[in-house]
Amino acid sequence: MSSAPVRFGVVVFPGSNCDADSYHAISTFTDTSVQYLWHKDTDLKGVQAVILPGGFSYGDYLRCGAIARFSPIMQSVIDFAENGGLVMGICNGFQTLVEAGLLPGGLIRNTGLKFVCRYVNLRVETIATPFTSACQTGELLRIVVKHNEGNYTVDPETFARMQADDQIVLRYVNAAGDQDEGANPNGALDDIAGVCNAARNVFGMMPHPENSVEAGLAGGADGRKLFQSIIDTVLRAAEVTA
Amino acid sequence: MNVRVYVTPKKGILDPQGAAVERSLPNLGFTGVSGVQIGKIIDLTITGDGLTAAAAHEQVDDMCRRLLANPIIEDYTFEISEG
Amino acid sequence: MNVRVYVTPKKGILDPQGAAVERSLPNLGFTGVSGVQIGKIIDLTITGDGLTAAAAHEQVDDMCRRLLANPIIEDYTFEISEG
Amino acid sequence: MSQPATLEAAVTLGLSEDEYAHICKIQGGEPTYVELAIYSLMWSEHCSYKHSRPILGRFPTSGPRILQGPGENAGIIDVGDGWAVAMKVESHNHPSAVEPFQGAATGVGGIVRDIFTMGARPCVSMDSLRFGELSEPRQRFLLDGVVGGIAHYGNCLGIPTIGGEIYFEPSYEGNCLVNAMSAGMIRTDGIVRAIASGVGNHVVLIGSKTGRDGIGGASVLASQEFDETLEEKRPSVQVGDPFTEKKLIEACLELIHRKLVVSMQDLGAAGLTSSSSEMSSKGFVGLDIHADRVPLREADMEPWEIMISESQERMLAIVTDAQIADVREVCERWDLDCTAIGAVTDSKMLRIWWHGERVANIPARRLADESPVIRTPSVKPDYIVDEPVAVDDTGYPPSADLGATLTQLLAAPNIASKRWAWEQYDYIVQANTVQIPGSDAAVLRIKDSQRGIAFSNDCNGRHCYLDPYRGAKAAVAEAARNLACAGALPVAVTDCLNFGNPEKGEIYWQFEQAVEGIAQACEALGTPVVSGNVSFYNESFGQAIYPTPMIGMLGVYDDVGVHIDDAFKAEGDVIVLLGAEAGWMDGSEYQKVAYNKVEGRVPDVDLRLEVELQNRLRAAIEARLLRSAHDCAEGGLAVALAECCIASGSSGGAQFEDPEAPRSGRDGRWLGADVDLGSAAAVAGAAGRPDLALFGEAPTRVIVSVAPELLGPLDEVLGELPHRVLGRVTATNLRCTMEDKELFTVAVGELHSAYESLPQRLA
Ligand SMILES: Nc1ncnc2c1ncn2[C@@H]1O[C@H](COP(=O)(O)OP(=O)(O)O)[C@@H](O)[C@H]1O
Ligand SMILES: [Mg+2]
Repeated sequence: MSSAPVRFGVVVFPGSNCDADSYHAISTFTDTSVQYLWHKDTDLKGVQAVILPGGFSYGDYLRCGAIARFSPIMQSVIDFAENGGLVMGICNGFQTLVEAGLLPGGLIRNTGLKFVCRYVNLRVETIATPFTSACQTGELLRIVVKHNEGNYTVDPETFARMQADDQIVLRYVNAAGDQDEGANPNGALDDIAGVCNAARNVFGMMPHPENSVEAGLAGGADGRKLFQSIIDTVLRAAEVTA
Repeated sequence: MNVRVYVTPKKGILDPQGAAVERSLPNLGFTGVSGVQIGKIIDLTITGDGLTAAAAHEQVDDMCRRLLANPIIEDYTFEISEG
Repeated sequence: MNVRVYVTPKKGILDPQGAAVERSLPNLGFTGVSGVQIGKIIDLTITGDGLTAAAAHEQVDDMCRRLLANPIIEDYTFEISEG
Repeated sequence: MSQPATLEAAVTLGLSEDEYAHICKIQGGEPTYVELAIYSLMWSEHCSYKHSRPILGRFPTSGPRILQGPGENAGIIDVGDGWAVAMKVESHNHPSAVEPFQGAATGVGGIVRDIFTMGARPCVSMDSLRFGELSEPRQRFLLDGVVGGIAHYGNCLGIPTIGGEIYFEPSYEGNCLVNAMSAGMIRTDGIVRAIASGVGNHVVLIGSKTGRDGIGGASVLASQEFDETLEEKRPSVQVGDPFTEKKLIEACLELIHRKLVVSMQDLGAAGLTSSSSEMSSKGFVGLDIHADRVPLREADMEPWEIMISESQERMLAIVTDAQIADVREVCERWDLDCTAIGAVTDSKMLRIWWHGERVANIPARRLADESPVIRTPSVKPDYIVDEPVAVDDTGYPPSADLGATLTQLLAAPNIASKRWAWEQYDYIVQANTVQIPGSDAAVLRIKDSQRGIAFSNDCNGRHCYLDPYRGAKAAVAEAARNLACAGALPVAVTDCLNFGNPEKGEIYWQFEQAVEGIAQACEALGTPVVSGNVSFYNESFGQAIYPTPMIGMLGVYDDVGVHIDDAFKAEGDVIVLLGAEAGWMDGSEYQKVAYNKVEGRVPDVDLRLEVELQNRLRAAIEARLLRSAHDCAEGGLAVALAECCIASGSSGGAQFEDPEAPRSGRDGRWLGADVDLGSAAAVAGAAGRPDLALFGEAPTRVIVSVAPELLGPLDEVLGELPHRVLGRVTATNLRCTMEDKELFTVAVGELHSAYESLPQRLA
């Protein structure tokens, strides 16, 4: 495929610390370009997909993502999302999307009350999203989580609607692919690790696929498929319009 | 004006920290404690030319709704006193 | 009895949370806010056969010192009400 | 400023009568109070190294790779392709004993500033911790707080914490040890040193506001023993703000990389005082500091308080007129305070001003260089013995159930997995982690290069107590061996020397002996000491800790792809023991766990054999002949074998050439082993007891596994090095025999449960 590279933007908030990892992860793909988007700016510089990275924006003070959500760049991200733009929030980025109201629910303190960094098995619950289209339904991805507040919660009515609308994208499961209390690192409702909005163009997940893109490293390469999905989606859309 | 905002976990939302404190109290010899819930206090001062009590109230309420509390998981109340 | 414990940063001890929130407020369009300090609030219920107010007071004070507050960097106060 | 600066005031500040007299001589009369406060901190043990300086001169500190040895904020080592590593370790023992969470957190913050102040981007943190026995609730509280504080600070900064060690001994009960190590990557041509220069240049303070934090904090706390006055020292607790530090890292690295500063120095112990006097002294210039321009958190601070405050997250930069606008722009962009507080002068004096009035005027070099040197006459302590213990059936009745002893050892807090701790640390951020915690060494790749680096942390305090010379030497050897097991070449050392009160002859003797041991081992292994820290007065109520000279070592790879870990990989692989030392009872974990004794004489490392073993081992790994390698440390041969089996199912790490390895993670299938120890005399020495063969400890031993078809080539690489086939990798069970007589068979699942039992002890 010899199309123009897919243009990614990685937002940098003060305290973001996986911004460089996301940037690096995207640059390991051949058909991409990537640039940073500074939180005080409002220009998304024509990117086709926005990543809100992990880390501790504003030190996670007050509530994770609560202050970042008011950054000038976020208003542009909200407009972009409302116009169908692809937005992926990883960990702190997920928390910011939830705070901004772009994704349902909330993320509270892990039940263990400790920061937890460990490998988890994620089951892909739906491939009908721009972020998982390169996966198989039910496929297991082994990716690292690292967070203090990853305990996903949502009220029962919204949860029912999310299920009906196929918005649960990733769940924590055991190595056999089954839901299992021991496999849930943070107490998240129904083992939820990642969700999308009803329009399916905004996606948030607690685990860190950007630390799983190179086979030689401890993180393995299972996260690649999520980035590949975004790339495929943008390229397909470009073909359609072409 | 001095403002004290109380932010508490919403009813029905799990409070892992409160639950953990409740679990650990008996080990320290405290019995008969229940319903532990942990929230936040935010103290601040607001000033403004000719700021009325009503205007201050509205401003703080706005700050709470938009920033200091997350209504999906938290409730808030506040007190304003002249100071 | 219903207990509400207030835990706040000790005077003179750095409160990084409060400082960061205060620093960010103007960017969010909230002006005229100063002296932001963030603390904790802990609600709980204690019961006990023939628990007197004095005994409850002592028990809560002990609880604060040993578990709920970190006396090295935090101050605490509490209120007890019948309920 | 009404305080008098009399001898009495000087003694209250911790100075001696002689020191006060010397100060009066330098100052030409009675000093001002601000001057006295400055001298008292700069001449404290913590800042002046007055008891250790002459002894530390014994260390080898240079070599072809060493770009910066001791004396700067961090040592710097060339690791190839234009890259260098800056590294340093720092103790935060006393603050952590007072407030474990904040004490440990600010310890991490401080050591990280030492790294980026030189222009290096911090890329790894390690932590070496010591507590009293876990059965004490206070010790569990300290452990929980310290680990939580390290996690809080390091995770927020986005620096992976990928290694460390935790030990529990009664000697640390009143005085825990928190040693934080940090390293960063830097281009060899981008090093910045903390030297003030350029008369007329601005002195700029960047970062947090100044409060009364730690007034007399780290430096005073670290220069005195703990006693009843502990309570009174509490108000000086410092609270860390990792968010501000993260912004500081980004802003300072940008300033350095864009060449917008002449030089830079972090504010650590003794705050503005030490940073300004060191910068001026090294640059042969003077500095004028206007204390009234320092942004304050508490309005009513006095100049001497401002000068000695240890508020965290602050940096001092020397900036030219042409640079200052850009410096302000960068700081503004990162929402950081940036204030010009003074200027470089040609006076060679450190002058402090307060609203136009001069309140201190000190010759910078004399302040820095004429600090007193004290050598305590050393005395060999009475408890030291020259002979190993006699392992006879009366003093040491042999264990009846060796399998049960093995699980007991695996569950002992000093041996059990520290997963509970390291899972609280982000060990994967920055996308360079090749080997996560749990194996012998931490391994990172260098981006856009084949190269890699590795780190290890080691010190067995019990061995150092029984023989500080041998113990310290063994710590260096073990750190290097851990790197060699991962396939890395050890190249440099940073050390944290934790000891008791140096005014006591016995402690001074321990210190001298340990330094000698480190020096000899570093010479033999070719690993100069590039940086370090001395922490004295680790005593509580007159009781000193075990001497604990913690060694942090850097290793390098030309090709990080050769890296291996400690996990057995495949059934049928041959298990080989490298080295032939017989196990010792003295100072072993077995001695403590099974007999509740700590006594005897620990073995002396044969450095010639050690170097030989490490070279051959690395050659075998580089030739890709080995599937795993693991050092035999606490718990001896049996525990090392058990760890290789346990890791086979729970490594969670990736092998460099095998993308599927992460999948074999926590729920992976166990591999076992079937090994024969051979004749008792060969492995257990004269005592000939199987328990000593299994659990006795000795240096210079490594267990490797190799595919059967590569055994021949391996033999060739190992050559003359003593080595012996022990058995084979099997499934499910660990079975040990001695000349075919069964000693025990235990399911690996059971070994794993014991090994991962630490959380139960903490509940
Ligand atoms: N405090 C800690 N922080 C991070 N990792 C730790 C800590 N304590 C132990 N570990 C890790 O656990 C593993 C085993 O520790 P230890 O038995 O002390 O290692 P070694 O035998 O190599 O000295 C190592 O990978 C070490 O890095
Ligand atoms: Mg070990």
